[in-house]
Amino acid sequence: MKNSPALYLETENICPDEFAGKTAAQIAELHVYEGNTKSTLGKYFEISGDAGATAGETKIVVKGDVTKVKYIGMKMSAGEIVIDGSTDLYAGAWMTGGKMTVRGNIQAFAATGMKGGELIIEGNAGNYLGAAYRGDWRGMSGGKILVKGNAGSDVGMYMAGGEMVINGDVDVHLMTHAEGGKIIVKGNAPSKVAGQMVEGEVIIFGTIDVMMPGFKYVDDVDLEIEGVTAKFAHYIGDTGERHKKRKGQMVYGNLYQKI
Amino acid sequence: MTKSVTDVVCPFCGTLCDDLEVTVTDDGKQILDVYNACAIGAEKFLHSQAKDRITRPRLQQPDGTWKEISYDEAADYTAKMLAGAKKPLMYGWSSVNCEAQSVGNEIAEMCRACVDNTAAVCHGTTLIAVQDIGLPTCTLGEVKNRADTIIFWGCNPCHAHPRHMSRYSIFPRGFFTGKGHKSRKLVVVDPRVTDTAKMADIHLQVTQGQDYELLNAFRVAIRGEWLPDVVAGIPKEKIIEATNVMKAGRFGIIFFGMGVTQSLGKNHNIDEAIAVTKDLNEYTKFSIMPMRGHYNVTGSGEVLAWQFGYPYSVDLTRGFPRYNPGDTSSIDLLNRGEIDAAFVIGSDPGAHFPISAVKKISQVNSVCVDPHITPTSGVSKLHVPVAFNGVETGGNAYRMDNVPIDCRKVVDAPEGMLTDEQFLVMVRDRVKKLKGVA
Amino acid sequence: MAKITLNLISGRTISQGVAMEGGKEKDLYRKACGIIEMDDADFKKLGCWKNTNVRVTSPYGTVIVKAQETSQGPHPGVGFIPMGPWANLIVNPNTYSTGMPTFKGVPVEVEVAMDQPILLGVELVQKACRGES
Amino acid sequence: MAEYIIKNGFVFDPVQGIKGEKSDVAIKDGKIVKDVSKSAKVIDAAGKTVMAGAVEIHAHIAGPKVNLGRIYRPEDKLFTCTPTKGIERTGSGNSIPSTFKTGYEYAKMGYTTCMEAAMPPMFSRHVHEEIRDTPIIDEGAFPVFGNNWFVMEYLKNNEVENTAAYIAWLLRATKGYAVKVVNPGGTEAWGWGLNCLSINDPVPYFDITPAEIVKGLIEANEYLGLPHSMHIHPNNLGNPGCYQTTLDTLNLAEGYKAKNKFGREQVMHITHMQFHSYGGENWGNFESKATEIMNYVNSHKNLTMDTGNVTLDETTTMTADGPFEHHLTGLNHLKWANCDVELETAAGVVPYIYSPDIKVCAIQWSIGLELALLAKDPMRCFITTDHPNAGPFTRYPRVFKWLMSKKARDERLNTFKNADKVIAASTLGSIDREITLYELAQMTRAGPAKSLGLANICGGLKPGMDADVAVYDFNPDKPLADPEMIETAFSRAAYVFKSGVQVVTHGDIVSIGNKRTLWVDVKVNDNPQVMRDIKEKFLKYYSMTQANYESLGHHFVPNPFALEVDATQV
Repeated sequence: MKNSPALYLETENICPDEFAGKTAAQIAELHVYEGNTKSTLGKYFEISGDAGATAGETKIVVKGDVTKVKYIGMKMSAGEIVIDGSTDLYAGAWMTGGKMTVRGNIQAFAATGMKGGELIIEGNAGNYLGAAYRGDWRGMSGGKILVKGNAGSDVGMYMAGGEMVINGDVDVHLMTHAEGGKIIVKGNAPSKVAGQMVEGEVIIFGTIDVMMPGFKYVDDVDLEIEGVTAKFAHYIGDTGERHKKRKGQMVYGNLYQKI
Repeated sequence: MTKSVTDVVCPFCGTLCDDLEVTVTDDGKQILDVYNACAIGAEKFLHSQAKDRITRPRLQQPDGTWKEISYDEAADYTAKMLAGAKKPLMYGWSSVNCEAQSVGNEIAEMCRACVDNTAAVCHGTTLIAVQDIGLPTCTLGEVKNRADTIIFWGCNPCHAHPRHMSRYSIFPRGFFTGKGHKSRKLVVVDPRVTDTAKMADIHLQVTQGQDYELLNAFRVAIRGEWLPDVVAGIPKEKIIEATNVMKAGRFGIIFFGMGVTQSLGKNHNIDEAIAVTKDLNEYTKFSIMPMRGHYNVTGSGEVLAWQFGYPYSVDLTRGFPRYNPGDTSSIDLLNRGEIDAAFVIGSDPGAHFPISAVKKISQVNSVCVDPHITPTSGVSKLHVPVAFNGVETGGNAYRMDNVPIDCRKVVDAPEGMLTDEQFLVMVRDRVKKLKGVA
Repeated sequence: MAKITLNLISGRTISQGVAMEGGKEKDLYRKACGIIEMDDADFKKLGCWKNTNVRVTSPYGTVIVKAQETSQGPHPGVGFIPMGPWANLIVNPNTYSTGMPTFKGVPVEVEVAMDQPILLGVELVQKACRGES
Repeated sequence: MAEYIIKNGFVFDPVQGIKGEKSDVAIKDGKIVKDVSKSAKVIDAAGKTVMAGAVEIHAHIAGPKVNLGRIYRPEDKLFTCTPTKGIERTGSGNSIPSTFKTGYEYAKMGYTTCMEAAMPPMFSRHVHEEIRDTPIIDEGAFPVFGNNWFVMEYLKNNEVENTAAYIAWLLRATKGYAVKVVNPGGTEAWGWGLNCLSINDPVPYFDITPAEIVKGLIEANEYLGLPHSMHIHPNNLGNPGCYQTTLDTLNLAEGYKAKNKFGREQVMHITHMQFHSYGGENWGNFESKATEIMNYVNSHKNLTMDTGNVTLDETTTMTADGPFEHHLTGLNHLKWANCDVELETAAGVVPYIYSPDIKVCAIQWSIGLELALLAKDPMRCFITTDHPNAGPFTRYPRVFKWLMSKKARDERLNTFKNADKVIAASTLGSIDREITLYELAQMTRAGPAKSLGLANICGGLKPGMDADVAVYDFNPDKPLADPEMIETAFSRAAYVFKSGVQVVTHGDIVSIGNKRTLWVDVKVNDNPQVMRDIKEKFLKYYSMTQANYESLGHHFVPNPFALEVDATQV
């Protein structure tokens, strides 16, 4: 990044699928938007090196201050992106494959509707990480997300598949409306955990200030989570929500809290 | 001699009472009295007559004083500001008729602006919830004619919608509710003992910020599953009692307000309340309705939706509509520093936004279109006073239950004053020239 | 000087509605909205009489309003400021990416500030925007 | 106004019996004329197909439930909105397009007249605001009567004349076009969470049956002599075995004859028949009863119908059949919206995905096509998707392809996930018929226009009729190399004229034309009793005043076109 925008920049074109098969000069011509004003990547970024023939063979390293840049890696299907710092909204949103690493923090709506691939955030993640887009009942359905710091609210809303690990704390509304998938939180979750969950698995190592009344304690179980074996209190829920039956058995969401 | 205007529609709140009677001098210039209105509605009509009213656009000078300018100059200023901005915000629209909203949307599309209405700080989270799980609702006449179980959750109609209870929800005798008040059970959920709560058969004084938990407990109780002894400060027994009342009725409805839309949980509170309503339809008939605030915030959502597809927080900067509250919503746009111009009409963010957002408005070029002097006009570069909608001009509006009612003009605006629509048309025609649109 | 901690709620009142329509630059609007409603018990804790000017401070700002006994209580530990500029100087602007600030449920500290003036609605906001409060 | 002559096209016009002969169509002052002056602008239609503008008889394109669908489905628009382009406003929405996109898309396919199929009377101002904002196409809207308290109270006592007087009042108050009936009685029952699944289930409290409501409304409709017939969505929609209820409903028209001055011959129009042609007792043995249904329709001249073809898309269902939508959300667990309207009706909305991998959806697809292909009289069977219920109207060209090419539909039929089960559940696979261009013109132009009582105005190319003309890049003389050519050609017309104004050129909007709102203005003798009843209901039961209910100012209907009916002499 050489010139930072006065407002914010929308750069869905910073994506292996868009770079693939292009030279640095061609990449510099790809469009970006600052508000309603169209311009080119080249105006804001200095671009060096050529892309691979395909997205899979393309690795993008984003340097400089991109804290006011949205949509990096949106819809990426293959290849790799490394952001050498922090970035703004929609990082890796709707990604279906490939790998994206963010050395700093990301803001809200990262990995919205993620179908596949891998997203690693070394700092903190914002709200609605791996959640569904507004109105959609099809949230994150595949792929892996690792957050080394904390994550915000509404993480994994409408999650249907895939896996998330958050080393720090999360804010309210974890895995709301989930119909599948798995989230591991090494830190604490304040409240409103797994509300309206139909199916899925959430594992909390830390504290939960207020447990949802729809979660019922079943028993204590020993689990091995990422190499750590420990005793967990096992809850099922949301008992207020509808649930499928399999082989005559009601299928609930499962919540495990380390004792 | 005086003449009386009947079937007048009150342009204050979403209850949109349409049975007002206003007597005016027969030159049609002076309002003498207002009948059937609540205290707020009456004041709305009578204040329009205030002698100290501003009647011409004013440009704020560097020293904070105001310089009167013509509507033409004001339209030039506004058009230049909107056409020149990279990401202008056009906010408000909730005390404006649908015809003016439509012109505003056209300007926004040409200028590639962000358009948002007061749902942003009122029932925006309701709309998010509706988008997540739907909304079983009805018109207010259904409540009047059928409802025997009324729940007010986080709303206080005694204060915010004063005639709601007498016209629709508690007192009226409807087709199947001939005994009026006696034929209805009232449940109120509120952390305060509000004047509405004082009338309730059952008042649940919920711990503030735990509505989501309590609503979840309602669903658990309806399904007869295990419950903790106390949820959100309410003993299990009271929760079960309340849900039994709700199941027992033949037609119930939940009215909810900003107590749930603005508290922790936000859209999820509504989401869960709608889920409760949906669940109850397995046992009886149940509906749910947001208590919309501004008289035509609902209309703004309707017009935006049929023209652009989204009910609020619409971002047109890329030439087509995009929507995602948290990104395209006014408070976030302002707090994140995403916009470079602000056009405010038919609402007062200066008074009703958190101060951090108001500061951002004061730091960019800004135009405020409002008949009143307000905190917003006070921090705007240009203040354009206009005729009062629903008093000095008519136009369509949508009630809280989405029923459209065409407002009536009662008196003339002061000599030479324009309506919102007239001013917006002047701005639109100038923007067309600036943008070279045929 | 005594300080108490309350959970702040803002919301509509009928006098707020009437005063708003009457003009936000007027004294009536200040009388309607430049107030905090508290329980009698909390007055005792604070050790002051009703209708005393107090400073209300949250993590997001501070404002002077008149402390009044609540008409819609009891709600121990809860303070109520009618929606308007005074409340909005101290509410939580965090939207949790929903677009909606957290107008309700803000932890605040209340302390007596007898000698401090309560500003009119419009000037309050103007001053705040100029960074004078 | 400009003159045009569309030269050397292959013209298909059932009104004049023209079956693809090469001829010219002349336009002057908004009308089709015999000939025009030398100065007329020449449109070269050589090698192209020329038809009248198409007529949509049943779609949900304007009003409260349509907009509720828009409001609560942001995901229906994600990544597919179109930017402002020339005179085209920005467009949004797949299954529920914005008003602008609705007008443009219909026009680009050569549609020039469309009917909004269900207007809640209390919301007529909303419906008309959306119609006003829908460019190009002429539109009318059908107010719903089948669960209306006035209607039920009058018909309980066989007061047909009072019912007629009330209909006349409501059509004027709402600027409505026809008498629409949705799940008669069932939607009122839904006010208590109940339903009427057969034509003989009594309506709670009102002590009347769906059968009595239907017969009474047919009689009132013919008493007035309205342009369109009673237009019905029968009870028990969408359930296995519902075809029996449908046959019972059709049977109610037995013996009635059309009385009107508009050339309409039917007394009942049954809409989206696909949803009403199901056999079986459950979703497991769900099967088509299209043959039984069409045998009845083919042998009864006083009926018309439309198909409601499933297009196999993700869409949004919406209907005044409130209890059905509640039933549907229980099946697919997707978000449920509902709105009950005092004294009048209700509406429900639920998203739905017609997946080719789901047996039932594939059978529904088969049934829709089967109905059209079994129709003996294309002037009485019209193609719709009940937009957006069975699929978006933008898929019409694909439906045409399936109907016009056995190859195309067999390809689809044989590649379903459960192909053999699907094939076994209907007769579609054994049908060789391919709809001809002439039959297409009957099913999408002349037929619906006649059924709506617009036979002298649109749907044909006879001199004197409105100059609504569509020209398609489709050469009927050339052998059809690939069925896709049908879908491509009918998706984007080469030229479209609406009332003599050229609105589309090579698939682009070039003018927003002179859009009109069609409504029916009925004169009846004074009826003080009905006026008293109306006054009383507003004083006691409505939540708005009669004066505000009746006010529908010019700003709602800026360009009205009223069909006058005089019922004072009957």
